[in-house]
Formats: sequence, structure tokens, C-alpha cells
Amino acid sequence: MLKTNICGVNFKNPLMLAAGVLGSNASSLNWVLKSGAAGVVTKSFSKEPNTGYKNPTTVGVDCGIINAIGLSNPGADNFIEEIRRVETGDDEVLIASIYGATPDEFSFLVEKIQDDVDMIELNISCPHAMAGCGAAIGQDPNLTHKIVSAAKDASNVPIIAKLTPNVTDIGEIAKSAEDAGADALTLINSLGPGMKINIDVAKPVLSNRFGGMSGKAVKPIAIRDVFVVYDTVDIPIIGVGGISNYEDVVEFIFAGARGVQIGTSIMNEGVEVFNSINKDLENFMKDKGYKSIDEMVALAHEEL
Amino acid sequence: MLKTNICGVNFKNPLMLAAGVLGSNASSLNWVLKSGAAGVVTKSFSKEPNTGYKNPTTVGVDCGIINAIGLSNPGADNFIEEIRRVETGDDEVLIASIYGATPDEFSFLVEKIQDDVDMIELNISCPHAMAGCGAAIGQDPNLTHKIVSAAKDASNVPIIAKLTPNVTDIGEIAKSAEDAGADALTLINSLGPGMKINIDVAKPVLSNRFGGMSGKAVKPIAIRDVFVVYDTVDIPIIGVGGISNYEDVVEFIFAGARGVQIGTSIMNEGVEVFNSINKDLENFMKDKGYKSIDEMVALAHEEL
Amino acid sequence: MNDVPQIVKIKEIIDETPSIKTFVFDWDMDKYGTPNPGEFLMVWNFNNEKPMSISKINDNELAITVKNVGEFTNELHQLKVGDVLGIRGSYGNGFSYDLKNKKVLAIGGGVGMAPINSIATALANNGNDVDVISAAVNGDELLFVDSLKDIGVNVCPCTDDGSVGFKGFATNLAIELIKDTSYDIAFVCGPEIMMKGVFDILEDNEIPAEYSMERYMKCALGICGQCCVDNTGWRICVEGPVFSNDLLKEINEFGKYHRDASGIKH
Amino acid sequence: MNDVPQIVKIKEIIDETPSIKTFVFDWDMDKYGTPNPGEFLMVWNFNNEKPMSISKINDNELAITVKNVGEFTNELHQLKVGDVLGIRGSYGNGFSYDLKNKKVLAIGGGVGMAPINSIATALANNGNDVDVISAAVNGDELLFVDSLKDIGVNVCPCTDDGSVGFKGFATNLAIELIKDTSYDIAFVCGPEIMMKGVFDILEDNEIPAEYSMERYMKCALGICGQCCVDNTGWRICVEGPVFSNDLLKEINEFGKYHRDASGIKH
Repeated sequence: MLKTNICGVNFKNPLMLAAGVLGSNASSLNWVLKSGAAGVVTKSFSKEPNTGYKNPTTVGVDCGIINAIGLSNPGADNFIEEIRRVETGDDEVLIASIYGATPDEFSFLVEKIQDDVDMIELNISCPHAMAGCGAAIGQDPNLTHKIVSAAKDASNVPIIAKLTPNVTDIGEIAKSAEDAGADALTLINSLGPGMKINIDVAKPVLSNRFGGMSGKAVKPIAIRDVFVVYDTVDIPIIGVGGISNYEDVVEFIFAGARGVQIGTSIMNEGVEVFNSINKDLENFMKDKGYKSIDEMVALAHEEL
Repeated sequence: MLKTNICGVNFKNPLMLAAGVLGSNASSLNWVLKSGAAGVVTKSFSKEPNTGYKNPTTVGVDCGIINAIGLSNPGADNFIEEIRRVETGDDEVLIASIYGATPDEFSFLVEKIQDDVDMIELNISCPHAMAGCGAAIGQDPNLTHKIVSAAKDASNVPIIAKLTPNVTDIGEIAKSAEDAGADALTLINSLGPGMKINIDVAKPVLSNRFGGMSGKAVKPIAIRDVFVVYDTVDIPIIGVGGISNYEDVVEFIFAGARGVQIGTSIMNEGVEVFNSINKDLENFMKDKGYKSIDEMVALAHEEL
Repeated sequence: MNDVPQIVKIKEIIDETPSIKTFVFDWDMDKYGTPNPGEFLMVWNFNNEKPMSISKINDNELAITVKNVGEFTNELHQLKVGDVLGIRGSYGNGFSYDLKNKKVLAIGGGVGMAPINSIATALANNGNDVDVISAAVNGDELLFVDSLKDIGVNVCPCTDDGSVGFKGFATNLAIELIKDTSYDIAFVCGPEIMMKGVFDILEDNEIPAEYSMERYMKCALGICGQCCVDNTGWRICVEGPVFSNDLLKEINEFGKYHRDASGIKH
Repeated sequence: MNDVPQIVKIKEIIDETPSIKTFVFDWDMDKYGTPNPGEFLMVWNFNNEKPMSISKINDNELAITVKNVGEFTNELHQLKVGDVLGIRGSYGNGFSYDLKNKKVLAIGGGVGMAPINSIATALANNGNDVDVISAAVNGDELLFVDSLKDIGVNVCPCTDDGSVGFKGFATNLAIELIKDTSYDIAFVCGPEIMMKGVFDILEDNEIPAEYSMERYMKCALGICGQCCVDNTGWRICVEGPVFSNDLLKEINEFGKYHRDASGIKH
């Protein structure tokens, strides 16, 4: 009943772990899979190791957090060993999240990792990446096109482009990614960035000063972006942003998402959030008479 | 102690009523002034009357609301009668918010209203305006320049440009507004827009489907935008977004604002929020040994 | 959160008069709060959303009573039992419902009887001696006469054409009742011109009173400013809709004009 | 919100040893919660932020005890009374502090005595019979020996060089103590190589125990994943830092390797 399909890949339910959350090692990814997620996205990794920013890298804000972890990762050679230890069952999906600054870096990473994963998500949207990475790409339709094309050309698994909401027109970027051959889109990466200043010491809390906002606060923006992009592209959309219960998941599906990712709410709900939402979602569908996720997708687009 | 000065205009304290909130008639503006605000911005008005969108125009979200009121206003001829009934005392400031789609409309409105107000704020940032108005201007640096220039040329009172956060680079827009002659900037208009779908009926709640997000949820984004724009322009900044207590006000001032506007929190705190924040702000300044707002501006920019 | 519409199913529709229907639905008071008489709901029929007075407040059950006067209310009148509505609220400042042992006069004109029904019911159940003037154009349009009588309220029907009860306006009947009875307090809702007439009579007789006002409303959350009144600036959706006579005196647009959706005065 | 740093003023600095200082500050337990022994704080000195064990939990007062081992701790050691720090937390799963009438062995190696001090204090005050092995390289570096004795704890100092107390490692002394005494439970914190040694000894002797682990940490909120351990995936900041011996058995990187800031294993 909960099954979904995203560009030909089967998921036993619509829930995935979002990139950057508990995704640094195989053990935690396996734990999340055992906890009911149908898919896991690894933490974004690059060619070379990266220690990320100095702490503080995360701070709470109203209805969410802002973070600038800084894409810390052990580099492709080390990380591939973690990825090979991830154990997926039937209709469970392993997705590698990769980042870089150039088409060559993306091609290299795709070629390096594609035999060990089911799908690859391109992080072209991190709002606190170093020069040339992350949102520096996803805020420019031409760069987006170049990077997605390079990744797609190198890949024999589906390519997902993860987009930033921090643009004037997300539809334009989505269209670029689709035109470049993206098989699916993930919407949205963290918002802003935002900032928290401690008033007792008159200083920004994060060492990077600015950090991407996530959590409940960003959900309305994510829902709107999914809704708008659904009308703009023909490729499937994975929704992410502020999901903490089945109602949020349904809202994303009605907006046009075929699957969703969950991240920040693990902070309050624990990894049990996956099993718990699956149960509630199934009850909701039974109550309302929905037989499949498929028939629920984009229902909020229908006229009265 | 609480006095501030924004492009030559004296305010008895840094608090103003934000545009679009309780600003539809002189009586409510007078009530807000009596409640401790040093300045009031009227609801945005246009040349002709506008009934705005059909209800629902507002709906709650986590830590905020989203709204698409749709710039309802009785038109300049009617609204000027309201504006003339606003009673400002010493160092109390009346600011007209105006909107339109063309330079001519803005010039017309500036000429019409400038003798009756202390400052004029250009709404080039409403995220749910009709074609050509609001964010359609403020998301384009060239249009921003044209509109601000037209308003500035026509005006003998200071011109404030209110900017939208929903752009790839707010610094670029801020610079355009400054280059065009804006005397000050207000940051930020509501975020997104966002969207709320009711899952029981699978329908968007707002009649306009999308609405600008405001309230506590948007504060981190507003703080960051003020911080970044402070480093980009030389004209003073008025901060707005999610302020509900003195700590929020201080955070905006430390980020670089010389004054702040308060809107959505009136929903929970009532108009008493102005007096209450002024009292708390004064206590904070005494505790910390600050003698003026001026010395607090942009303190979070200083290196350790 | 009462600032998000909750979807409710209509469990009963009562044809009160040829032009007025009452819609009854369940309302989880634990979750969404128990409304007080005089408070209102925002009612969303998935095409538009308008404020409506609450006419009945039962155990986990509410009712609104709607007169078919325009596009929105006409759409509501097409609804069947089992259809759904989006409801948010309750909102606003209601009537003084916790009085005891008072001699009460409640006056409702037309569909203005909706909130009068809920306050009269609450006060009668609380042991007050309640007289209600239920006023309408004719006998067919009279509201809540029998149901209020059933709970011990002294209902005085009043029709413009005299087809049932007192012949004349609510103001005329009020003058009559005041002559014979010393009322502690009055509650009034109806067309503003009627309320203005009643206000003048009650002031002359020094009877304290509470009036339920109506203005064009958008957010109902106290921020859009659409429903603010002259000269106080008060919001009908927060400081109102119910105002005591002392406060109403300060609303100098009362009985004179109101603003439309764009803010133009009429 | 304990996910936002609260600014606290250092009210006392105790020079515990040539390389270790204790920093005492007020903490509003009503507002930010009362930490349990074994929980940790994120300490921000406006340049960097690191997890630190709580060494003392008094009435609205906390202390951290810090060894000068690197850039960050060296910066902390430069602080004076009256200087401020940003503190968020407390975080994590602490020791079992609500035992009664137990025979307890607590073992702290070096600055690992910090959380051992808080759990030994709590347990002694709660009427348990507590033996503490306070281990250090030499007598000058021993921590909390006198203060724990003062509250009735049986403290057994232990130094690598034998300058004070038992000569040898904590593991050697533990073996001696276990010979003569039947312990109900043990609490352990120190360098991981020491903890691994103690773990093997306690397992051989079938003494249940709780161990406080350390891993590179970023968010401390249970989401960044930086501190997750093999093969369970558990987060040191949420499921840890304290694990019972039964759970620790499942952490197969314990005593073998850890990951650095980039995630590379060492």
C-alpha cells in the first residue's frame, strides 16, 4: 500500500533519510533502514576529505535549527568503504549524495560510486558550501545544466538533482536540471541561509555566521516549491523540509512529491520516526480510502 | 536613550509598525502610536481601490502565518483622507507604503502623498501581488532601479525601499536600490511564498494558494539578510521579520538595523507589544551599559 | 492551533425559516477549546471564508445559523448532511456569560438571533431570568422562539408585519418591556440600524448592555486591520465583536458607516 | 531551549592540577533543566565549541573540569573569573544515578575523573558505598581525591609512577580491589585504552558497568551523524555518552578506532 516508484526505482514506502543527517557511516544508515526508511541518502561527499567548519556548526531557532556543518566527509576513497557496508533489502534504496565544484569532479564521483549505489543525488544546493560548491551551482541555471549533464553522462544509475529554495525562481532551475537529464529532483535543501546572533556577547553563534535553516519552520516554503515545480517539470519530485509526522508527508504528496526525505525531526523524534510515520500514513490511507501513494500524488492541484 | 535616527528622521525609539498590519485606517495607526511605536507604516496603497483576494487570506503555520491578503486598499484618493487623520507627536514618524506596477504610478503616488507623511516606503516586495507589482519589481535589479529612481525623483521626503528575501542575491537588489537613490532599506518582506495544504480535503487553504510567510519562523533569514546587506550598502537599514520581544530587536540592531518593524507578533502579543518591548529594551541597555541605539548598531560585525 | 481550518462534517441541518438554516457539527472542545457565547468562527466552504456567529454550544458540538443573503451563504445553503466545512476559531471577545441571578433582556434582530440564542441559553441555564425579544420581518422568519421557551426563557416574538407576536420593530417592543421591568443588563445583536435604535433606548434608561458588531473581516487573527473601527482603532475580531455600551460609545462609526473589502467607507 | 548557547559567567576557577582546571558557573536549573551525572555540555568560548563532561552538579551551579591538551582547552585555561562562556545542554544519556544501598566501584583515569566525580558524589550522597579509583600519571595530576574523601567516599589514588597511592595503572588496581570486594556495579571514564582494559576485567568478573565514551562531535543534537559508532550506528551524543557493558559490547569500534572531523578512521 505504501509503495512508491521514483524514476523506475521501487521504494517500499515513500520515506527516506535526507542527506547530511546520520549519513556519515554505514552503521547509522543501516540503523535508519532497520527503522523503517525505504531509502537512505548518504552525507554528501567529495573527492578529497573535508573537515568542515569549526564549531559551533548548529544552533536552535524557532521551529527549527540552522547549521553550517560545512560538508565534512572523509573523501571518496574512504567513504566508498562505508557505502559498501550499507545493507539494503527488497525495495530499499541506497542513494549517494555527492558534491564538487566542477563537472569533472561530479563525473569522477559518479563513476567512482555508481556500482555501489542505486541512485545518486547531486548536492548543488548546500547553502553553506565553500567556494564553487553547493548553492553556487544550484543558484545558476547554466551551471546547474552543466553539472547535471556531466553527472548524467557519466552515470548508469538515476541522477537526482537536489535544489536550493534560495533563488528568485526555482522553476527555472528545475527546468535546467530536467533539460540536462536529471531523472528526479529533490526539493528543498535548507533555507536562507539564516543567522543567529547571541545578544549577550553580540556575536554570531555559528562559526560560519550563516547556516541553512531546517525543521518545521521551512515546511510551507518546501510545500510551495514542490507544488510549483510539479507544474514546471515532468520528472518525479522528492519532497523534503520540516517533515515530522504523517500529515506533513501527505501534504508533500498532495503538493506533488512521489517520495519524501526526513532529517531534522530525527533530533526530536529519534530514528523511530520512520516506522511511526509509516504506520500512521497507512492508517490515514485506509481511513480515506486511498489504495496507493500513486493516486495521492499532486491531488491538491485538482480544481474543485 | 532609545532614540534613533534613520536618514535624518528622528524616532523616539527604534520600533515601528510594519506595513500591512493594522494599517488600513487612521484610528488603528493612532492606537499603535499611543501604544509606544515611534513610527507607523500604513498598509500599502495604490492609485485605484483594490479588494484583494478572496478569503481564506491567512492561515497559521509552525511559528508563523502565511498570508495573501492581496494588497487590499481603498485607493489613493480615499486613503489620503485616512492618512491626514493620523496624529504623530514629537519624534513620531508617519510612513506611507505605496505600490504600483510602473515608474509613473510610483511617481504619481509619491507626489500625491508626500506632503502628508514623513517618509515613503516603496512596496516592491509583496510576494503575492498581482502582475507587475510587489516582488515582480524587487526580484529584478533593473526594475528596482527604475522604480526607486522614479519615486526618489518625485519625492521631497526620504524614500525607503522594502526588499524581498525571495531572491538569489539580496545584496544585488539592495545595491540597485541604493544606487537609484533610496535613502533607507526595509528588510525583509514576507518569505517564500509558502503554502499550506489541508490534507482532509487535499486543497490549498489560501484562495491564492501561496502566501508570504511571517512570524518567528522567518527571523533567522531576516537577521542574515540585514547582516549581509549592512556590509553591502551605506544607507540605513530597518529590520523586520519575526520580532516579538526585546531580544529580537537587539539581534536586529546588532546585525545592522537602525530601527525595526513589528507586525505578526501583534497577533499574539497585542498592540501592547510596543510599550512592553521599549521597557525591556531600556532595561537591557542599562544592564549592559549601552548609552544609545547608535552604539549598538552592527556590533555583531566586529571581530573578536 | 485554532488558526488553521479544521475539517468538520455537517451532522444535522435545521431549516429554521424559509431563508435561514442551522448547521450542526462536532467540535473537539479539548483540542480546539470551548467557545463562549458571542465568539465567532471562520467558516471555509473551499471557495470563500467568512465569519459566522455561533448559535449553539453543546457538549463537543457547535452550530452556526446562516441566512441566505449572498453568494457565500447561498453556497452554504446548498450543503447536505455529511458535507464538510473548514472551521477555525473560535475568535473574538464574547458576551458576559457567567452572570448569576440577573434580570436579563436579550434582543436579536433577524439572524442576529444566532449569538443571542447562545448567550440566552447559557444565562437561562445559569439561573438568570431571561427575556428575549426575537425580532423578524414576519412570523415565518422568527428564530429560536420555541427552543428558548423550552428551556424556560420568556420569549417575546416581534414582527414587522405583526403576523406573530408584537407588531413593530424590536426597538418598539424594547420600550414596552423596559417600562414594566427593571433589567440588570441587556444583550443585543442585529442589523446595525436596529442596534443603534436599541442602544439609544437602553442608554436613556441607563441599562448596561453588550452589543455584537459586524465588519468586513479577512484574517480574524487581529493583524490584517481590515475590521478596525473609528476612532479607537479596535479590531472587531479581537477587541470585538462584543462591546459593552461604555466601549461602544467610543466607536463613533457605529450606526453611521462601515468599510468594504477595499477599505472604502459606506 | 537547550539547543541555544546560554551565556554564563565563570564564578570560580579551581587549579586542580598543573594541567587541569575546574570552572564553576551558575546554571538556572528551572529554566534549562537539571543535568544528571554523566551528561555533557557543549562549551563555546566564542572561537570554538566542544563537548565537556559535567564534574559538579550543585544547586543552580555546575562545573566543568578541563585538561589543557590542545588549542581549545588551552584557550579555556586562559580564562579568568568573571569571563563568560556559552553553554548549551545538558545532552546525552548519563549514568544510573538513582541507585541505593549498592557497593559501587567508580574508576576515573586522568580528566576522566570529571564525570566520575559527579556520579560518585551523587551515589555517595544517596547512601551507596562507593570506592573510587582516581588514576593519574603522577600524584600532582590526581583529581578530586580530597573532596571525595570529605563526603565519605573511599578514594584509592593510583599513579603510573607510584608517587601517590597505588603504583601502576587503574586496571591493576581494579584487579586488586575486585579480589577483596564484591561490587554491584562499576562506573568508568578515562582514555579508551584504559576503559577497554577495565572492561575486559569487569566482564571477566561479571560486574555490570557503565562506561562514558567520547567521539568527535559537531551538533550534539543527534542529527549530524558525526559521532555515530560501528556497528550499531548509535549516536554518542544521544544514545551515549554512557553505555552499559551490555550495550558497549555491540559497539565494536570500542577500543579499536574512532573517526576524526572529516570522518576518517584512526
